[in-house]
Amino acid sequence: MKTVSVQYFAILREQRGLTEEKVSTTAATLAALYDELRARHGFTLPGDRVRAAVNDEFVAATAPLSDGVRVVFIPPVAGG
Amino acid sequence: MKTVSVQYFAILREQRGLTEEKVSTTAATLAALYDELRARHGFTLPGDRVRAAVNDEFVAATAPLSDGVRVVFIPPVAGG
Amino acid sequence: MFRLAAEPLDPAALQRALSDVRAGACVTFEGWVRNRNEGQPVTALEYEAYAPLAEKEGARILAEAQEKFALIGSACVHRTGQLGLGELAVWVGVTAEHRGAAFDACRYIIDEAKARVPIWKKEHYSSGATAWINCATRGGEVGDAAQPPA
Amino acid sequence: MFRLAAEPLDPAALQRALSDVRAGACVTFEGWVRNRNEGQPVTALEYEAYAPLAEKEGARILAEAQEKFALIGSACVHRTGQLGLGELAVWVGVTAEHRGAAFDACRYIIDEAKARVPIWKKEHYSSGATAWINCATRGGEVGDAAQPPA
Repeated sequence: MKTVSVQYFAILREQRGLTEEKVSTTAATLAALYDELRARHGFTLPGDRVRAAVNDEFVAATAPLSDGVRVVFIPPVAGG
Repeated sequence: MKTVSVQYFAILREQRGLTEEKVSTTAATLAALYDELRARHGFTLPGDRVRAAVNDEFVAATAPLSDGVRVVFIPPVAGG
Repeated sequence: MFRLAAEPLDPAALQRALSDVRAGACVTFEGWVRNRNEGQPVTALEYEAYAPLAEKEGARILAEAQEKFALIGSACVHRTGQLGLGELAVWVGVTAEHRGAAFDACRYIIDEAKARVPIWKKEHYSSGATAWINCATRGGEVGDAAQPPA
Repeated sequence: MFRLAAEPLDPAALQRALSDVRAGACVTFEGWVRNRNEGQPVTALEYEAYAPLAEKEGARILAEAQEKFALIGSACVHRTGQLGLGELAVWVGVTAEHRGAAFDACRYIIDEAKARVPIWKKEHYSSGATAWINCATRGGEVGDAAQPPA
């Protein structure tokens, strides 16, 4: 079991109803963690439309999930 | 014999030493008038690098020259 | 220089900061809040940013532009928070000796920023509805991913 | 709106005049007096215009841009007279719903203006020499037509 911190922005923040939480998980990858959270909280965005960041750097969704990291799932961006 | 007014700008103004003059000429076209003035005043620009305007509109250098018009010969432009 | 700003931008000051007697061309892009998007009357916008990564990614885009084009200077500032109609949402400015590089780099920076920097836009419509742009998951909905950006 | 100006330009005011809540993008081009041209140290410039035809031709270029691109507004102002280093020589601003049209139109306007509007530039060099740009008739001379514009 790993414990990670997850930060939420934009549509994910609204759908989760908070900006940050600690999550205990057995997910092996970032993609698996997103799928777990999506099932639990009803996120509308499918995993293939969300990018992932660990400790403020982009990482592949297939990257292994390490204990203690800070994770952000990034909905499709829309600056400008 | 026609009488036209000729206005000079930029390098032609400097080489002629004035901004406007009345010219009496038998030149049939604008190009012929430029060649005549170039020979008289030593303009360095050859005729094929100069455009012509009559009464504040561009015209072809091969256009016939009419009596009483106001002519401008336009050196290569360099705005911006 | 890439940064996020919670307060209204001052484009004249941003451009002055790029002054350089070696520069012959300065191209700027401003993104303004439009009153319509895909036919929907828009009344206001909000931008939310994942600040640490947005700043890193924005700085990387400017560094790429400096590498790809013959630039002298470049800057990009993006608003966060609530914006009204006509307000300035993003400012990009570049300077170069010649205009070709300046146009190409300015366009590169705004295109890449829109595609890569983690900033999100929520539109408020006169109907009272809101939508996170590009985040719809069913067709035909307000905020559908098909809508063209500014 | 195309015009010639004998006095320093106020780009902030020019851009404000283009404000429009339908516009999502504003692209501006500024041409600045550089301190070098083709390796020659430049100390000052002067621009001379054939005003009646410059204004007509400038207005035609803006009308063409409005026709070719999905623009909302456009303006171009060109200085005449003596300018010092770093001074603003020409300002182009366009607004559009979307940025692609704004970039393309801004570039079109400055490219066409430089090629077609009867305005001439005389450069003053630190050597004391001067040259009418693009008007040299022998190679290798200061002001040779081969020099690239900003």
